[in-house]
Amino acid sequence: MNSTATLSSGNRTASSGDALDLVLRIGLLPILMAIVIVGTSLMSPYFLGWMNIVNILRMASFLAIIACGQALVIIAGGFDLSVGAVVALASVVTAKAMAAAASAIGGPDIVAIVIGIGAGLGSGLAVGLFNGICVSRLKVSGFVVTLGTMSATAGIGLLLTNGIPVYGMPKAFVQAIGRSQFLGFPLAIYIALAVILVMVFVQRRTLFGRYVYAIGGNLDAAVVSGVSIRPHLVGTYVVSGGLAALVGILLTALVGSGQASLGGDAMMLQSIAAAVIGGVSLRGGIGRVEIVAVAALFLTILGNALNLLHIDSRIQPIFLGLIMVLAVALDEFSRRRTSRV
Amino acid sequence: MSDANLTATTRSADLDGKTRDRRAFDRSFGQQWLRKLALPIALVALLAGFALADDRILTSYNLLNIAQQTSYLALFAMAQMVVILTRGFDLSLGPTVSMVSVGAALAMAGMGGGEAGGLVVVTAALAAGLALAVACGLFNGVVVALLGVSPLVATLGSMNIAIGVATTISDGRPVQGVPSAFSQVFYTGSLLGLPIAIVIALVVGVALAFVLSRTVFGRSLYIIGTNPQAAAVAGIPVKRLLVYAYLLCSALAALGALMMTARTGSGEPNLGGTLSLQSIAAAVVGGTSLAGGRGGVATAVLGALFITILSNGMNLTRIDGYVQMIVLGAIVILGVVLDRLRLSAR
Amino acid sequence: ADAKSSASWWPFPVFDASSGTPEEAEYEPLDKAEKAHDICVLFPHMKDSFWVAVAYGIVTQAKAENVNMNLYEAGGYENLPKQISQFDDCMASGADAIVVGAISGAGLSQKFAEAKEKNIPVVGVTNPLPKDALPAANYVDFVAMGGVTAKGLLDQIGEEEANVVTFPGPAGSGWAEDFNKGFKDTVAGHDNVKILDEKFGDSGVAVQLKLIQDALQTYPEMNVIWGTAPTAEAAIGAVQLAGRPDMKIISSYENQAMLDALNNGQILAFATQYPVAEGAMAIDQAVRLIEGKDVMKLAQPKADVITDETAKDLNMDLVLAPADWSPEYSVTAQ
Amino acid sequence: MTSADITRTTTPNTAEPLLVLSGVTKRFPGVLALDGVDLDVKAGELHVLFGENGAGKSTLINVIAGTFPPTSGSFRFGGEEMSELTPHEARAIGISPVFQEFSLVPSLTVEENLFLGREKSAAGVLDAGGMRKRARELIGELGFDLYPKARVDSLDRAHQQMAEIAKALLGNVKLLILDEPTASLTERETGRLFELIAKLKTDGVGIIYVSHRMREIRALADRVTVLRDGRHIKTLDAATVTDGELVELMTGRKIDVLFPTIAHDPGETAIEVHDLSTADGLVKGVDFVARAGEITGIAGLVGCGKSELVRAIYGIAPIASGSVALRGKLLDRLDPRTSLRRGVAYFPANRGVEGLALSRPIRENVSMAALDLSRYQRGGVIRRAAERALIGPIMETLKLRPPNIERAVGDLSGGNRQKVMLGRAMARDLDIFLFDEPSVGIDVGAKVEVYEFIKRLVEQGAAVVVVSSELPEVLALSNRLYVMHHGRIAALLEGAAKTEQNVLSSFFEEESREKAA
Ligand SMILES: Nc1ncnc2c1ncn2[C@@H]1O[C@H](COP(=O)(O)OP(=O)(O)OP(=O)(O)O)[C@@H](O)[C@H]1O
Ligand SMILES: Nc1ncnc2c1ncn2[C@@H]1O[C@H](COP(=O)(O)OP(=O)(O)OP(=O)(O)O)[C@@H](O)[C@H]1O
Ligand SMILES: [Mg+2]
Ligand SMILES: [Mg+2]
Repeated sequence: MNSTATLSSGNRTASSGDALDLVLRIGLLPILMAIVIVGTSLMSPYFLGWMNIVNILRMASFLAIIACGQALVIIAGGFDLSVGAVVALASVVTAKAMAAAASAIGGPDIVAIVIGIGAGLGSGLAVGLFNGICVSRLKVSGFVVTLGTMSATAGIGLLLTNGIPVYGMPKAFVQAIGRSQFLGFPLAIYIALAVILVMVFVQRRTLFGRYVYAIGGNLDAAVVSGVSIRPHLVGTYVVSGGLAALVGILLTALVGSGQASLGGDAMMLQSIAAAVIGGVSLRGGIGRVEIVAVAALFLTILGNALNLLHIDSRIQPIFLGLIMVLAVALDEFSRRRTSRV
Repeated sequence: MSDANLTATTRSADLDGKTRDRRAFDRSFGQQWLRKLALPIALVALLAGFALADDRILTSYNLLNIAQQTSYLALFAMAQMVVILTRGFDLSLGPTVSMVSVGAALAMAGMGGGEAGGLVVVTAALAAGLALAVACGLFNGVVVALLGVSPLVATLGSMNIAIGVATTISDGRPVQGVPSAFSQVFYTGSLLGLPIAIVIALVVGVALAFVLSRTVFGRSLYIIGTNPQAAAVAGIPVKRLLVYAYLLCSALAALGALMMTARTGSGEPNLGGTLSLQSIAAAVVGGTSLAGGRGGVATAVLGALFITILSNGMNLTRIDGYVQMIVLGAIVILGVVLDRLRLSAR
Repeated sequence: ADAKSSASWWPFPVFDASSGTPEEAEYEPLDKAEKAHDICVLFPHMKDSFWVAVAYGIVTQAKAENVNMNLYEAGGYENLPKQISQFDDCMASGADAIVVGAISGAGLSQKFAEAKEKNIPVVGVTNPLPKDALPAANYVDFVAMGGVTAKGLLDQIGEEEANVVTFPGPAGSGWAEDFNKGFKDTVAGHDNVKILDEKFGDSGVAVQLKLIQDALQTYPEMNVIWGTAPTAEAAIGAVQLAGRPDMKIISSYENQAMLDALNNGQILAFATQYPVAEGAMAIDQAVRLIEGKDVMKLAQPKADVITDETAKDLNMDLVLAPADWSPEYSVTAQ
Repeated sequence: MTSADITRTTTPNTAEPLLVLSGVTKRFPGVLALDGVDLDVKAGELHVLFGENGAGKSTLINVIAGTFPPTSGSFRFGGEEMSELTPHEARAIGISPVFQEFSLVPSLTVEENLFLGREKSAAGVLDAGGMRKRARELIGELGFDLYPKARVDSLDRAHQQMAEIAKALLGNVKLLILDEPTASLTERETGRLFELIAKLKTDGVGIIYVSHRMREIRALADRVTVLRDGRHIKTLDAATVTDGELVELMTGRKIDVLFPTIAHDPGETAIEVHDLSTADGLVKGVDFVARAGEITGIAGLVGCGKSELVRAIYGIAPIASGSVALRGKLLDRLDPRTSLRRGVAYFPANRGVEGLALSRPIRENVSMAALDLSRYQRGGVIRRAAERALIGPIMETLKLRPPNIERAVGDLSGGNRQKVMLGRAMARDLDIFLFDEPSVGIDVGAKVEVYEFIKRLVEQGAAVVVVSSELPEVLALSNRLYVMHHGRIAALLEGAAKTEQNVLSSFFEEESREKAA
């Protein structure tokens, strides 16, 4: 065959479709975000204030970190409803372990802090591991498994504390992790950036990332191609649990106490919303974490803007709901127009 | 090979084929029964277990209590099941319940509460509740079917909207003044000795079962859930039916909301709080498949019954609140695992 | 840890509002119940030290009067249907009386009617109820309590300017709206106090934190944060981050964190309604109803504002459970 | 072909054949798919598996490829006993399958799919550059018209098939398994594939080949094994066996002619398409006429838009401009529902995706497109007894096997699934039929039945349009044949002009005309 024939019409549509797709995928959300930003800054002088920007970024960081894990799970064809509960559990476990270590050891704070963080992360990873093992070994749907662990995890968090905030963490923890700043930005933002960068790398450049796409895209194909399914499925849930725990720890440092009321359903639903608005397909196999992070930022800005625009807090959800649907509908609309059936 | 030989092998193969099919059919028939009965058996076992631990479980009063509690959750699980059949789900179900509750109570208060005639009041409540539900269902349906937004985002959106509407129109406070005529119809009344809630749930269940298994609409829902593309090619009006499915879901939720409003005796802006997830859990635990096309009234009702018995039993056997959460989580997982085993042990 | 004796709590000063108009009174419980009644207790949740304090009062008093007690919590204010089911389960389990911290007083009114029909006495505790809904109840008037916090603020600032944003709690809860109303009504006549905005939101620290941070940006002139206990908790960190040590933080109710924060000088004041005493009174009211004894129909604890000055003279035993006490969900009579 | 690493094989010197199966049995719930099958494949040999739909060919292949273990029996490869083989290990030791149902991940690119499960990587990090280079090389060597960075879900079936074949040939191949590889390839790609197969054979690769096309078997096979009902019937030397014998062994009956003689009797114009372009641009300015009482064929290379044309007529593919008239009446809207009401039926090429609801019973799948008729429902309530009474006989005439209409369609073999689709056409009164690849993936016996079905339709006066990539099929069936190229009609061939030669030359004429423009 001659090499000129390889450039058929199909080829061209495929490649230009790819580019257009990319522009649309990355393009639409920022456009909407720009509209919100410009609109709000015209109406509220405080919106673009430095402190407000830092606040937005900090809040968006928390959501983005969780949404990254959630996105990974959804891409592999699953669902993680337990992230909100894991945030709470990690907060409680971190605070308890740290407080216990601090009073038991009494030595330098750093030891207690490391123990606390380790325990918190460990609790998240453990829940993730449990989710992953149930889903992959028992072949039960992720939705149901994590619905179960959500209830159980929340129960454990409350059982540990009876709902009473846990104090007694070293001051250094709160100062260093919750309230310290570098170059004017809080630590959480750097952590989120690091998480996002690592996740982008994992998705694009590692076997794990590739296999996650394959498993979510077509499980049977992955099996017959010799991809080992179980460890990768478990991996997604472990990552999701770990990232949720990380947020739990960061929030604990920020508020200064371990709380079983952190996270919750709202956080879980928001993380899923961020993932889906960020273009992750609930059918699996499709999605990029960097866009998910943008979506997390978008949701945070939206909430902030509504507050700054003095919108009655009872009416705010109405706006939030409408804009959320609008964002995804527009996205869907443009995608449908450009791509053929 | 000679001709005679050939036909002989053919015939024997054919015969063999038939007996093989026959056997396969018998076996799958048996399996179907096993599948259908597994959850009821588990339910009976659960009830028996609790009964051993506490003798108040099996009193007729408590059994009626369980039945009555189940009827509400079953109604919501059925509503949820209708859209789950089409590969969707409705996160706005809970807030819709709140919205309808408040809306209906406001309408009744607007009609002058107890002073107006019973019929007028009930009609007003029904009209207001149904109107709100239709609005919500229409929104969900249109956004999902026509705009192509995933059900999750669509109903997450309408969930927020419904919460906003419910708290705004009620000013965040319970709406009081639900007249007794209304409670009579939707709560305190009874038929043939059965509390009205159970009667309504039974009637709705039977009607819905009929719709799903005997009507073109119901059949189409299953086909859409199994393969939406094939449904479209076969000329099934997929988009329109999806809208109907969401409307039906919201309407059933509204009916449940009215019943709950009668039960609480006031319009509550927080009434539906966690009902969305609970109803999904009930439907799924009962065996409705989130992948679409699989499930029915039985799965929704059994799931609701299961969850109700579990929490009633734990309450009566004095299991602590947080431990209950953990047990419930574990049982949900165990339930699907058992379901899984049942399917794969064939 | 075993509950301490409740002897030091009594007599407890309250308003007796049985007749409609509150009159000064003192509450004195029975020594012992005639027999070991079964009392069923329903809580909206047990997720903060406030409700743990109520539970402490209930458990202590149940032991003191030697009755059986079972406590169920509904898991949060969004779970009214669950509380209703628990109410049904209580009746089904043959309780002699039910004590209920209602998620929504109006929402339980049908249940109250049913219990009345079945001759099961019901006592309301802590959360407000529609007038005359129950044979006995004790709770503060939330509007009044909001007002108390406002008075506390006015006393502290004198003639200073106060620009307030209120964070009353979750919209639709009823109590948040009442708190807010009391606060607003009381400051209404004072020209130096301005209410910039009202921000309703779930009473979790994370949600409140976001609201506060946004408010700090929206209203640079804000110098008073008035809201729920989690609001105040979140505000402490947010204010520190924003570099606003001048901010005055007032909490509309009490919890362990508020006490610590007050001791550390991080907040200006918090209000208390003596939840431990409320729990204890509820059990006593229930026993009296079962035994057909005289009962105070509506006891209203005198809400107080606690500042670092008043904190010293306070019987903390009536405000919070001891730090090492963990909730007991059932008490069995000896 | 230049590269050596497609076939880095060493011909085994052992006396034992490359692959030996003895007594392999596979039982699925309710089905004995394989029943004590013996089979051997030598290095350098092309061994055809031949059998009806559901005979067990794919199951056998799955066992060899390690997808699932056999229920009993043993299996040796390269002189070694294989047990508990995983797909991964199978590939590693040189067993390379091309499955009938594609093993591609739709959301990944061609390139990513080629390497799936065997990525070049170091410490878990992918070597993207290396893989890209290798993918380009391979596709170049194979001569496939395939763009490595295209996402698989943007490809049509034919290109997916190419990607699937390329995937199998990446790496060290000792035994290549091809399950109906040409089912959706056109002549050109098929030709390329055959060249490739010849090359692999000389390199000592053993090949298992499944196909329902006699022509291919004739052209390629060294030996043929006939399976029926999961049992090994006979293994024959391809050089000495005749087509008739093979078919007889396979079906247990004689089949003389594959294509029936159809008496075309063109009547009034049924479909008239004028200057039609679709929204996706795959069809550009097409004029097309189909008449009652005859079969109108549409042929063309992969991706030429022939499927898209009939999809547009039926109302699934949105139209950008142009008009469609049915029986002289211009249509103002096109959608499946109204098409059915007007008597138009469409049979999609991809039955799994667009045709059938697999987990639903056969009965429901057949009546699916006719539920608006009062025969099946009254006031929206389905008349179940009537439905059963109507569908049962339809499926009986179509010789559904097994003949139980309450089973899920997913349990059926390919040919029987196609029968369910055909049954749908009989469930309501229709007179215009659009077939997209009517015989793709079905066995010779079923093919004959499908052709007979089409013949009956035409002779009853219906208008039939057949779109097919299998040239002999459209040539034999159609009365008039349109040839499409790049979305346009390149030629209309009738009567004596309707030859393979003319079809092919019209491609090339069109191609050179396009180049000139
Ligand atoms: N996973 C499975 N579960 C249950 N039955 C199966 C499964 N796979 C195949 N079968 C059944 O096994 C038998 C053999 O199927 P197989 O796919 O091997 O046939 P085939 O010869 O490849 O047919 P075709 O020519 O249609 O591809 C059929 O009756 C089929 O229904
Ligand atoms: N070189 C190519 N690379 C990738 N995709 C191609 C190429 N050429 C064509 N295609 C795809 O082929 C499809 C053409 O659509 P259509 O189904 O109408 O073709 P067709 O003529 O029916 O082909 P087929 O013979 O496969 O049925 C488009 O989806 C297009 O993306
Ligand atoms: Mg096959
Ligand atoms: Mg085609």
